[in-house]
Amino acid sequence: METESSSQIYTVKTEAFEGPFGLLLDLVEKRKLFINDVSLASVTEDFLSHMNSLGDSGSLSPAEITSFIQVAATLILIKSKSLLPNLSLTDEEQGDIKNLEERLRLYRIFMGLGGSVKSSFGKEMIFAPLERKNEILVFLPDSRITKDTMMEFARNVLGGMPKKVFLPEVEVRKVINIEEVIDNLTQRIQSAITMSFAEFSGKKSGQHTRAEKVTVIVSFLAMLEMIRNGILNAVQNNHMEDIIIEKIPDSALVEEVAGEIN
Amino acid sequence: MDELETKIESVLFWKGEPMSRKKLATILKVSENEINDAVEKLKNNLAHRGIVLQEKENEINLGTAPQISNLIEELRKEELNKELSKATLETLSIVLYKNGATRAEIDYIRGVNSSFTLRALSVRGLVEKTVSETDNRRYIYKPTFELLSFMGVAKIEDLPDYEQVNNSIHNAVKEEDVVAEELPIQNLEDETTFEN
Amino acid sequence: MDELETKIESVLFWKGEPMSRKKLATILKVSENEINDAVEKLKNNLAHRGIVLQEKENEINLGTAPQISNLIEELRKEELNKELSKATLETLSIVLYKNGATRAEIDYIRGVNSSFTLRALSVRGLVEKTVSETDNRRYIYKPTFELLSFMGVAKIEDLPDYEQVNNSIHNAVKEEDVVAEELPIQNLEDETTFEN
Repeated sequence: METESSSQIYTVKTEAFEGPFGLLLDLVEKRKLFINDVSLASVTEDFLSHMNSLGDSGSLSPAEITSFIQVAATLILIKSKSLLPNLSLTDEEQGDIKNLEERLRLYRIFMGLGGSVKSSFGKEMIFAPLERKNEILVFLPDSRITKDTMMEFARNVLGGMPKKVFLPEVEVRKVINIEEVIDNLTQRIQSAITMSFAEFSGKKSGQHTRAEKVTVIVSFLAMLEMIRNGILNAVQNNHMEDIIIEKIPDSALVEEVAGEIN
Repeated sequence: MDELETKIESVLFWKGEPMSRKKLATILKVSENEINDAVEKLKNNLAHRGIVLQEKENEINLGTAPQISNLIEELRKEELNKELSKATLETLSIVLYKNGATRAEIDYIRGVNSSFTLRALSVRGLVEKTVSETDNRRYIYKPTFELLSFMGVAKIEDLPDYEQVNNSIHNAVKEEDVVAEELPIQNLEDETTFEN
Repeated sequence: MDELETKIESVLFWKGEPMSRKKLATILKVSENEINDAVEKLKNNLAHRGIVLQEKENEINLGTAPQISNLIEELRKEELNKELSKATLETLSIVLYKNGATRAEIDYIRGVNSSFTLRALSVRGLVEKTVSETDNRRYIYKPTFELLSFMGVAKIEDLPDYEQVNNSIHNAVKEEDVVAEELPIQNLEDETTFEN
């Protein structure tokens, strides 16, 4: 339960649950930046290394890892594009980038509203009247209350409760997929470096000398390799852990019971 | 309406049963004379409304206006005789198979708040609310004797598959910690939401 | 106070639970328009009193005035659960300021799976899952009267900055459906899960 003041600075290790947007927004806001591709590119490395340390500490559930990795994949795209403007992105990739920015803006709006909800919640409340006492004692059953229907209802409601299950395969697949994304991007970046070799030497590169630019890209590639390994570690540490998902209740059963009675 | 009058109206409305002027004076930290003056004003203010102020000896109470009594009586009958909803039957099945359950346990198993359905069951004499023997801050909803005899069971254990279903319910409630982990919200002790 | 207004006040007081305008129209044998007019008057009449009229979609309810909150809280025997985790706050602010949202929309904004948070909120009676009016295959999580009561507002529009915020977010969230499939666990679950 959070009792800390809203001014408290985000710390990666202590929060029990903090989604990827919370981390990303915090990194952007610490630098007092607007949300756009430029600012997101500038926080990518920080995001990835935070994510890695979260993964290493084993404090993320598989479902959380997945949501962090989804965001990481998009950030890597943004970063790659910023390093290599001639890197061509698919429509889907461009869509992902646009979406991430939009979602982050929305998330920021609701984070703010969450603060205002917190400050009014339970302060000046409206109370429903207390349960009125039964003046007259009656017993009025219903023909649908029988031994069998009661058993069916009880079994059904139990069947509808969330169950513990193993990490679904699809989660693992998503994680494996990010590995492919990184491998694929690494290749694309490497070939883009060769393609744009001429560009590096030109004046377009601003303050960066060619050597500097190559260094930046090489270190980013190293970072990607590190993330790739980090993700694998996180998955290995976690994927046998239980997570809980909802079972779809067999509501048809209750209807059947009701049908029999009617 | 002045502040004291507003407060009296609020408290009486919330409480729903007669309160002594003395008690009101204590709660509201004013003299009994001040209460008397405010009650007089409130009575006048409520003179032509759907809620009226009733006085009996030293106690006052809010009630429905007498000219509406036929309508209320009709509604009461209708409420008592209408079909029980699926939600209500589901709640009843947990009370039966758990052989007495707190509202928090029922809410947790059903995944929704059960205050209104429990109220509907109480009004019809199907369940009764009792104070827990082990923890007097907790209420337990139990099946009534009339319900058991209506269902033709001499004792609760005679319900079909009682042991198995009862065990599943107990286990489900125990697993609460597991689910609450991500959501530090659930509190089995907490009966507060609608109820008192 | 006219007769219909009086009756509505009486019936709501007696019932002590939310009632739909439609139900009131049936009971009182008048049109829904007449109910609406009378409710408007009743609301004005209650404006500076100890009782407030709450409104939510088609339902209305009576409760104690928010300015008396501390007093009633003291009188209550049980403590209220006012704890809100970060996940809960985020989810509540979405449900409130969007005035109802699907789980996909909530997941989209939060970037994480919200099913457990939503279940816990539903158990606490702060949100309720209802079938969408426009698409009966979709479920919408909506604020309950209980949530409005905790926030101390008579209706959702009374939330701070509601109008302004609601407009700006409606424009921003349009693309949610496109991305919903990206979300973790999303596809494994069915929205019928918490149904009751």
